[in-house]
Amino acid sequence: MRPNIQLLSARAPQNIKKVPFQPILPMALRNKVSGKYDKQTEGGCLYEISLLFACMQKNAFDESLCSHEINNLNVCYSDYLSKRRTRKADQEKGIITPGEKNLTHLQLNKFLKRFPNV
Amino acid sequence: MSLFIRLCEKNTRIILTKIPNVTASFATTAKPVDIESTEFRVLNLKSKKVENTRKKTRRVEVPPPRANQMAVDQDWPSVWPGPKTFHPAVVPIPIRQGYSLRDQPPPDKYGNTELMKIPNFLHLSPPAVQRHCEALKKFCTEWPVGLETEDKCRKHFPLEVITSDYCYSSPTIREPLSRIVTLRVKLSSLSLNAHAKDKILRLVKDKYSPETDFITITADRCPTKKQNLEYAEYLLTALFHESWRVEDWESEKAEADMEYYDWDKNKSRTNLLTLHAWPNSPTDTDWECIPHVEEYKIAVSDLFNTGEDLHTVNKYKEAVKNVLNLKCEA
Amino acid sequence: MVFYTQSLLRRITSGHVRMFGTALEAIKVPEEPPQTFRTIENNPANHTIDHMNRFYTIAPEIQKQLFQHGGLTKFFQKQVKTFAECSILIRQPAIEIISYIRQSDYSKPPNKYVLYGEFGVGKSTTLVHLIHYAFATRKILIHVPWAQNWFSRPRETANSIVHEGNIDLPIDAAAWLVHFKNQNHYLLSELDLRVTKDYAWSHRETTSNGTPLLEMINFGINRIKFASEIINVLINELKEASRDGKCSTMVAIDGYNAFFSEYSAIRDDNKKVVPPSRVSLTHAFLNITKSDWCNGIIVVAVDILATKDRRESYLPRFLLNKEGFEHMDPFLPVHVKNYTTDEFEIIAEYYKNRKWIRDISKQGLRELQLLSQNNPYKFMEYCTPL
Amino acid sequence: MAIFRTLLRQVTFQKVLLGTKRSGVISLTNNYSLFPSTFIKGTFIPSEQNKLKESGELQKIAHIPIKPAFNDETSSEFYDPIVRKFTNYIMRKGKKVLARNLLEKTFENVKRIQLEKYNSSSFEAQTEIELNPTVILHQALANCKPVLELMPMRRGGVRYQVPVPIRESRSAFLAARWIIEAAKDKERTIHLPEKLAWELIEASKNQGRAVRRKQELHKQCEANRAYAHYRWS
Repeated sequence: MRPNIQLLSARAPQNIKKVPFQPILPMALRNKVSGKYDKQTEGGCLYEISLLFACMQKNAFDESLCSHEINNLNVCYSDYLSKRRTRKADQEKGIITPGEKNLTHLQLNKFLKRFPNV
Repeated sequence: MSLFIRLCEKNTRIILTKIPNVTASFATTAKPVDIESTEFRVLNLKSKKVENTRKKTRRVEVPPPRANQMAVDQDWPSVWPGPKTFHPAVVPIPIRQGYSLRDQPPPDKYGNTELMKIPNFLHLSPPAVQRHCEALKKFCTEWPVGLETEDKCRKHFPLEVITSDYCYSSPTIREPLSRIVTLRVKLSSLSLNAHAKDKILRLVKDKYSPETDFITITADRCPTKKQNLEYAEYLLTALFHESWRVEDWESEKAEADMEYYDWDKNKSRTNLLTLHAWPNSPTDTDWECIPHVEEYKIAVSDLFNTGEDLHTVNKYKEAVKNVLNLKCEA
Repeated sequence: MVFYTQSLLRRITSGHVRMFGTALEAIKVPEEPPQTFRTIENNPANHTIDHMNRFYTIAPEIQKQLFQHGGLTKFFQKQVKTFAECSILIRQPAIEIISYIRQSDYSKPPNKYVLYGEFGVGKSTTLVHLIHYAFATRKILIHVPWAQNWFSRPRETANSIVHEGNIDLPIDAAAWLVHFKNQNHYLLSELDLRVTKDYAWSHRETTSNGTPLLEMINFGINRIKFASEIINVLINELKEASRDGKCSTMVAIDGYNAFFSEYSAIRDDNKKVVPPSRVSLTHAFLNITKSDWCNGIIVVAVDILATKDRRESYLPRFLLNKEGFEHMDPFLPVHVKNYTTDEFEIIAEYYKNRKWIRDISKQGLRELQLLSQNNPYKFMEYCTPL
Repeated sequence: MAIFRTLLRQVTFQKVLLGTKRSGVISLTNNYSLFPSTFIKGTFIPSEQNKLKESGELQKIAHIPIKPAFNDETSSEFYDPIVRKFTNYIMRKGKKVLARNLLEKTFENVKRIQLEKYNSSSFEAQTEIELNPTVILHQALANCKPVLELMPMRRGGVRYQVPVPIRESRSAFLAARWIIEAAKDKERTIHLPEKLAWELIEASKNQGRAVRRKQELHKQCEANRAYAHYRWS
């Protein structure tokens, strides 16, 4: 027995002509973005940490043999911290570095305000 | 809900009935004033506005301060002959007196009560004083012969009386502080033997100053200067005679009561004698023949009498070295 | 004496070997720079003005014999352990007293020397030097390391049997007897000093005429009840012996002014304070410092810390009080002063040699000198954490 | 006239407000400092001062107000910033004199222990023995410094111990704290300077409880390496 497709699906697709599309909101992007996903873009020192762990395990937790890795991690971390600090300070001031690709929501909003979408 | 509406209706009605009444009363009171003004005397409840006739105070013409016209070489004692309250127009000096506000100088002399409050000595200018002295000169006597210098005065009149007189520009000439009399005399000018000197020092205690050798007696108990002076003189007399008197109990003075260290009466002497006479028992006769004993005696007495410091200790050390016949090599 | 010369010989030879014997040794000892701050003259009997401002070393066995039961200050004892040697700077006051001792007349009563000075200037260390001198010149030592201990920290008190109203300190007295025996047993047995009178301590226990002194001391150590009285007798016997010329005696008491203080922690049966003048040990040691014997030396040190009631001045007459002054008079006050600049440099050099301070610039040393005001104790203290 | 007066009052009020606003900003950036932000931090160490003088930097800052030094900072040769910091870590209830005395006694003990070792060892061994207590403290602190730390983080309702890299200052602080804690864990009859001296010497030789504690922490970090990415997300 061949089943009726229309019966199988819970609801049949509506007829577009019967139900015309009515835009409730204007059909354009907002001039605003939320800051929800900003943090994900941060870079970390995960790679350096994993290198350090590998070295430590190899040398039975003797740090004197892993000084290179430790140094790398420290440099990376301090670099990360200083970068974050400057970025935060810039954000507070609203400075935008020309050619910057990773913009925060505040910076983007500023741009969008100046150059609205519609 | 219905009840509320009804209530509202009721209220509106009341308001409506009230409003015409008010308007009516206004109308009735307004009308008679207009009609009857010509016929009846008006009761003027509201007092009529009196015309502002302010008394014009006549300004007294104040001439410019006299000080401005004063000559530089004028005779000041004739301008200000006697004690008088300060007057800014008379005194040709730019004086300032009083509490100054921030970043401002003290108030100047015009209208300055501070200057008027304090006594002034403007009448005691040097020429005025000189004129006074000149006038008094004819009443003076000759300076006594034999008291030409300060030392001679002090020698013949050792007693010094210090009192204070107070000069006021106020009406009263009484000042309570002027009753105080201070009497000063040098201890050396009193004829005292060793015992009397010791006793008077014990009696006067801190009234004697060893630096200046003065005994100072101050009297301020009596109300007048004369009484105080007599009291101070009495005290000095009593002190003098009391210090000369020898009481019976004074012979019982023990070694511990001594006010200074007497080597001859102390154990240090017997110690030295024992040491010198060793191994025989000491004899008291020929202690003066011990070498360096005098130096030692002075050193020990100094250690007790003038107080102990590095100097006296070293002196004592040298004396002991001489007595024991030791020489320092190091 | 035999023992001493032997030890001295041994020291000299060992030094000799170190100086010239490189061939025998397997490990090559590095050449040390010449130590100008030391003198090889380790016998204080030969010390003169030429040895001043130099360090000399007390041999460990002598140090053990003399100062096992006190005598060295607490801090100095630590230093001795750390530095692995007991070295003392030969200073002016010690040399001065030694010169006096050499020229004094021993047929007369003993000369008395009172060391005085501020806290931490080295009075006790000067006393150590003099004790060593007395030991080297074969004198019987009557040494009290710190008199104040008896009155501030008495270990046990008992009423005196012999003198009514006096207080005995049995354990302290016995401890002192041990100290005395430790210092003098060679000399006592050699000189063969004997008791000259009969003494009855109790019904059964007596010391008869002719018993050796050492035996009496041993008796005192064993029967601590009689220790105080035995000290009294011992001191009288020693005075007698010195007067007869059998021996010569040196008395060295540190913190001597404690005997004339009013303060004490000792209480009698009525819980009342017993001043030091009523303690039997005081009587014994005041007895030995009297001028009624001869052929002896008396060196005492007075210190501010030895009394609790008189601390305004460090000068001897003030500390001794009138009573003490009359007891000691005539005495020679000897001022122990802070370091001179020369002494300070020598000390700094010694500390550098002992590695107590390392790589300090001249300016740093100057800073330490100004900070410590040349005071030996303070300088020692400031150097500790460096 | 009245209007004008009210206007004036408003203006002044606004001015006051502005003032408070500005002062608020200052106090926030200044960290409650007694000195305004225009003050610069000077140096009290002679060698650094000389360096400033030689480089001509001193001329530039000649007219700028300088913050005073702290009362425990000296230009002495014996001054050591790490020792100063360590003293402050020992300090409890603000009793700095006590803390300093404790550390000085510790140094004395360190020196005595090392000197006794020095005197009893042969010449070759002597050169290897460090006698300077300050150097020993530096070494001990360097040996106890951790590289990573575990930080509890909540992800999906579960607390994970996440290994995170730490800053230099935090690492130095942890090292000092561990040494002091190790020294404080002792019998009541033993004094702190004795135990602390022992701990310092041990730590300077890469042994002892503080060093072991650091190693344990590193091992735990390694065990939790799977959560390391939580630090960065």
